[in-house]
Amino acid sequence: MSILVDNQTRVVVQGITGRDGAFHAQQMAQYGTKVVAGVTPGKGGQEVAGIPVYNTVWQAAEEEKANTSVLYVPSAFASDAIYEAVDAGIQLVVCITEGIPTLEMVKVMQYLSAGQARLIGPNCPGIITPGQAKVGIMPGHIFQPGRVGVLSRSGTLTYEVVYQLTQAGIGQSTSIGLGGDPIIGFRFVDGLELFEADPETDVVVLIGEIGGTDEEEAADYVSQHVSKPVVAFIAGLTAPPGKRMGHAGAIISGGSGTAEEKIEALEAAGIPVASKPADIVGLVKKAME
Amino acid sequence: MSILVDNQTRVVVQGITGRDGAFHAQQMAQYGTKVVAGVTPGKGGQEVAGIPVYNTVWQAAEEEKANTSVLYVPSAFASDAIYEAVDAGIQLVVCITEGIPTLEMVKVMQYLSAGQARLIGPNCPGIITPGQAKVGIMPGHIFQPGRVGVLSRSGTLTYEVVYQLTQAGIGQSTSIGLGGDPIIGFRFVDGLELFEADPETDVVVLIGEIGGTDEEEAADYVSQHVSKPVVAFIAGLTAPPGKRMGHAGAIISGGSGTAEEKIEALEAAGIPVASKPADIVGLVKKAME
Amino acid sequence: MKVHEYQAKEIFAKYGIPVPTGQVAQSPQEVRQAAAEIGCPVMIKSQVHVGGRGKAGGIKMAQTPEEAETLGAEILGMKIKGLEVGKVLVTQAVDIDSEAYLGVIVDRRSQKPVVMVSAAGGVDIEEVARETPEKIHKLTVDPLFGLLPFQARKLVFRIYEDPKIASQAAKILQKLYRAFWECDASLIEINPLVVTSQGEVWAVDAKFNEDDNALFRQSWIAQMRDRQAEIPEELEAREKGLSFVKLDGTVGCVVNGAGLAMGTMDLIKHYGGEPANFLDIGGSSSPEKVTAAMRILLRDANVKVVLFNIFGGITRCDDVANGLVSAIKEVGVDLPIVIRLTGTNADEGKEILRRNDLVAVDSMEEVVQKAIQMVGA
Amino acid sequence: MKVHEYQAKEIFAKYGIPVPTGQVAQSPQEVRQAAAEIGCPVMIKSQVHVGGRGKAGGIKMAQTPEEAETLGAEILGMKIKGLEVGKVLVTQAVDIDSEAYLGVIVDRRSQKPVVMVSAAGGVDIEEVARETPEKIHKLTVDPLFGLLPFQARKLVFRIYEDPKIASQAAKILQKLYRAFWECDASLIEINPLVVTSQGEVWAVDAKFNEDDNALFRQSWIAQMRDRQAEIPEELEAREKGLSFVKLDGTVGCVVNGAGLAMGTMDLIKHYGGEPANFLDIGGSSSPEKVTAAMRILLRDANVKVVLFNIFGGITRCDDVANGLVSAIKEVGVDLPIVIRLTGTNADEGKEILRRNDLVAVDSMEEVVQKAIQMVGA
Repeated sequence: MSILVDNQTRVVVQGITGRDGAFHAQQMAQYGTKVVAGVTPGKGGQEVAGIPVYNTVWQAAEEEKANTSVLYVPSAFASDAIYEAVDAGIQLVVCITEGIPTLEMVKVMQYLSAGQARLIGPNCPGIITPGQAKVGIMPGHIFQPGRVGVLSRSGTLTYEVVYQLTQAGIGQSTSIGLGGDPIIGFRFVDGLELFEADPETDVVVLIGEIGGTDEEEAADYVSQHVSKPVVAFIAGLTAPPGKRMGHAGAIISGGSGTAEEKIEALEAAGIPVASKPADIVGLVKKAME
Repeated sequence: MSILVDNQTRVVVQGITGRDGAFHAQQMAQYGTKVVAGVTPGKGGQEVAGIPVYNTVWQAAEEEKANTSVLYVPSAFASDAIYEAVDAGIQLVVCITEGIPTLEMVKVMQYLSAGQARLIGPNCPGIITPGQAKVGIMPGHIFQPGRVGVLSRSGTLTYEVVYQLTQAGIGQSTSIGLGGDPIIGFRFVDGLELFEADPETDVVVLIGEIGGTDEEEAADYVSQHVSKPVVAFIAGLTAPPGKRMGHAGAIISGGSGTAEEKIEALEAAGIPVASKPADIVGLVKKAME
Repeated sequence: MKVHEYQAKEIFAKYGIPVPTGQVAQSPQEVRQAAAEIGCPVMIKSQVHVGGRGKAGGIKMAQTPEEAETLGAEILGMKIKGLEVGKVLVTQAVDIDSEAYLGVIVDRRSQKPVVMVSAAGGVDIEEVARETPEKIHKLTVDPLFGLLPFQARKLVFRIYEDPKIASQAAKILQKLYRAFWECDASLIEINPLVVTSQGEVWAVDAKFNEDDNALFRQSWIAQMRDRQAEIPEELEAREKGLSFVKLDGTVGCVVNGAGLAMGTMDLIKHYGGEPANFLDIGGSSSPEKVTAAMRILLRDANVKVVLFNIFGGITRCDDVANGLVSAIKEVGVDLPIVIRLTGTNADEGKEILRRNDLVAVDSMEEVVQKAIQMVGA
Repeated sequence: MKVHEYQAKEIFAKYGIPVPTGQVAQSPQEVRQAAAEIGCPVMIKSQVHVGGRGKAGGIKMAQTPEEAETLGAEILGMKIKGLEVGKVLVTQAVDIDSEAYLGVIVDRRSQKPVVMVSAAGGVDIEEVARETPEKIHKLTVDPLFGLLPFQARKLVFRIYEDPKIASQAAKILQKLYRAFWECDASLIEINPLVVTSQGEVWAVDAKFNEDDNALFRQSWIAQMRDRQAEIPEELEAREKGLSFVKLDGTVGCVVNGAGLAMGTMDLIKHYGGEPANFLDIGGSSSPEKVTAAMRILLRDANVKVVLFNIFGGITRCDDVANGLVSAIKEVGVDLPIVIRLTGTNADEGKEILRRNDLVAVDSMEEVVQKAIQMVGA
């Protein structure tokens, strides 16, 4: 089964006529994802690499039965694109766009809280169910079908970990990049809930980093609700407080959000934490025994 | 039982230190209503006619177990007073204040939709359960305990009708003035639902007027959900379109909201409509047979 | 509160909605000068608070400044539905490729703003709504989020195919909604929204009604009130804190409470009479209000009898009676007066009236029948 | 983005939050003149983007313009936590009866704004939060309604008893929230909010951090950026589209991706080394970015080795290798360079490097260990 996306997922690409949108639409389609439509307001009727373009998501959902959307829309227009997708009945919205103002996302989360749709991101690499569907910008070839679920707040660090897993012959059920912003839709706890219920996932890998309290919430959640083994890695032990490490989410502020706190919380919940990325493979193997 | 207010109702008067607030707090207390507290920010610690004044509704609810509030607050501050009451856990908010901007009320209704609290008004005379509690500004002496529920969009016209009922020896279970604004909290359908379920109400009198579609909705609701007899009167047969009759709610606009339409809808739902106020007594008597 | 088209266009311009260049003129000379400055052809549009100005001859096109002056002289001073034209708007005439309608109101049923667009612009939208409602596309707005850009696009794509025009129209619709919300409008309309043959989109007419309850926080709009453009009696009534609407009958009514006032009018009609007005003096017993009410009523030559219908509630009837007596004395009424007085302290009130040779009856039915007898006599 | 206290006070003033009169000065003479104009006593406050200015001697009170000049000369040019003081704010000294704290941030857990007030003002609020959290009163705000007046009152009544002071503070708190929301702040604080012995309420200090992602729609705040007040390397990095944070170690790192960059730093530490920096060049293979990154790194005399950790994803490794080669040639590096290159087209990339006498390894572990060996050597 995997979670959230599979070979039945019908993807609409919002912002398909832009440079990134067009490129990744093709990449996704090449991976085997069912990319059924694109949307760019005012460009309805065109085609991008054989994919029909509509003016509104509503039309894409009507005409092509799209149920998942992925956004490559400039940040100033991204929140509107999310609203539009949700309003059109899209069940899963994957927002690749980075640079959306935090308070704009605060409003978006209020909008989402009234309905059933899920948002992954923003500022994230997307979601992939290896061998079935890739909705995002990850390099598909490093993934391999299997039974390890991956949830990560970091992009390239995920690739690093996944690459090592794949090289060790350990495939992934679904891998989700949660995104690097302070306000994100889909969080560790959401992923843990779904992986726990997914019969095709045996182990979950959490890749966390400094900033926020998502890892602590995940630790809590695991001790109460998760029976499957979970292993983790946290980046940023050497990060100094008050300095943003790349994206707005990764910052130790007010003395909280440190890697130490997170590692402590995870270990207290019985989750083994790798002291370096290369050790994750070993922990996963151990968990699978 | 009656509906919404009775001799157990504990009333907090918001704006109690104002002229109207102080006067009506005393009038309500004299009628026998349990007026347990008043609120005026910054005047906490004072007393008005023996009623303790607090800075916040929260304190009044904590200290005096107030569960119902009535507002005599200037229109510019009324919406905030409603929010405060709801936030403090008040179950029934009666807003006497007139002159609240319509779009302010549009926001208030969104706020209320998230919770359980009810709002009567704004721009209304309030609610009375004769012999038990008066929460508002109606002249208490014209009412008499009994088994007729009254719902009205008009103030003095209600008094007219109730006075005639009382003179004819027909008492009232509860009488509610819904208010004259385009956007009001408690509407005919809400009252009909409660009266239908109230074992102490036998007949319901609806007093409607031009403007809006509340009477049509009430007619619909009665034909589907109400088993008790309902009688009605609609004011404004002679009102010309496009002219506001006193308050902002009473206006025929865009060719709809006419008295004729409303009478037609009510009669189609089997509700007898009095052709003049004096005939209501007869219709009620007939319904009680 | 209604504002003139030229004022509505000022509001539009503030929100970035494109409107044709225009100037207000109050004399034919000013019309000529405005036409010359703007450049002909121009439209000369009467500024009065009623619909149907075009049909009534209140909107004309001029090809030259001279023609503008002539037409200006015709329009200024003409009466449209009883209102004299004191101002005209002289405005750039735009060539019209298509006309649409955009509007926002609050829907009382859903208690939310509703945005409406229609390709059937330039005509009476209420007629469209009655006869071909499917031509009006509506969208209920979540007031906490406002009209979102995608919603505006979705609506305008239903009336425009050209993406460039749709994009302009969507932006205008969002601005229109923002103006509606931020200015506390009760109604805002562009009819027609014109697409020119050059593919530009203009708000050629503008309608804006303000929520009276919000004037306290929209003082800049309150200042737009044109007292000369109102019906004098209604203006006076409003300024005295009364609610007054003039009608065509013979029975003048003074009532406390809007519902009771409507009920009184209806009852007059029910018994074969015709009310001369709606008048709500509110809950107050102030002699000043009663005096003002009577002065306004008596100015209407049709009025043959004055009917008071007072239900004393919190206000005591003896107070009201005192107010009545001093008002009647001060105004000096020649017409017959009939009075109904009931409620708190009614007996004391009646006694006061009796001492002043005024008789009050108990019931509404009685006072109305009495008034109609007098009109008939 | 951080703005100076004086700029934050400009924002406050725009929102009607009372701040003491003040002037910015960049020379002792200007300090003297400002002190004379404002009227002594005055405070002279260094304008640098770090906390703890007071403890570092960056805030002084002057009783006369002459003293102000002397103190100004001391403060201007001093270094606080590595940042040179280029500007001071000369401001009216207010007499202090009590000091409180007001602040707004976004809470990442609830994903909503949180308003905080505390009677323990004038001290480091993070310390208060750690040691006596019960002294901080918090309220989560529904962002669709904003901070409602009653909520502001409820909060300030917890720190002030006097209704007049509470009323002023409640209004200030609402304005602070509005400024936070409308300006896209990531943090806004008044610390201390001072009540004077005359019962007036003033924002004596002001802190405002802007959400970098919102600068595109807050251009007036973007213009407040003081390039001279930033750490030069970090400024240069930002302007080249790089994310750079200077640290104290010897291993310079160039990595694509923030998480991988942190992971690299951690691994250096894990194997006993010390990273010299955090540096994320993003997903791009542009030689310009790599060149800029290397120039910044090499300016740090502590750096003994340069480590590249590149995971090719959508970006192809051969593109990255070409970028690396031309950057290294252009900058002309004397230090040893170690490279890790993995992912899409890694073999082609390695071949390009090899032709330019550069060797790339496969794993992150390997490259880090290699770098540390070199530092040790």
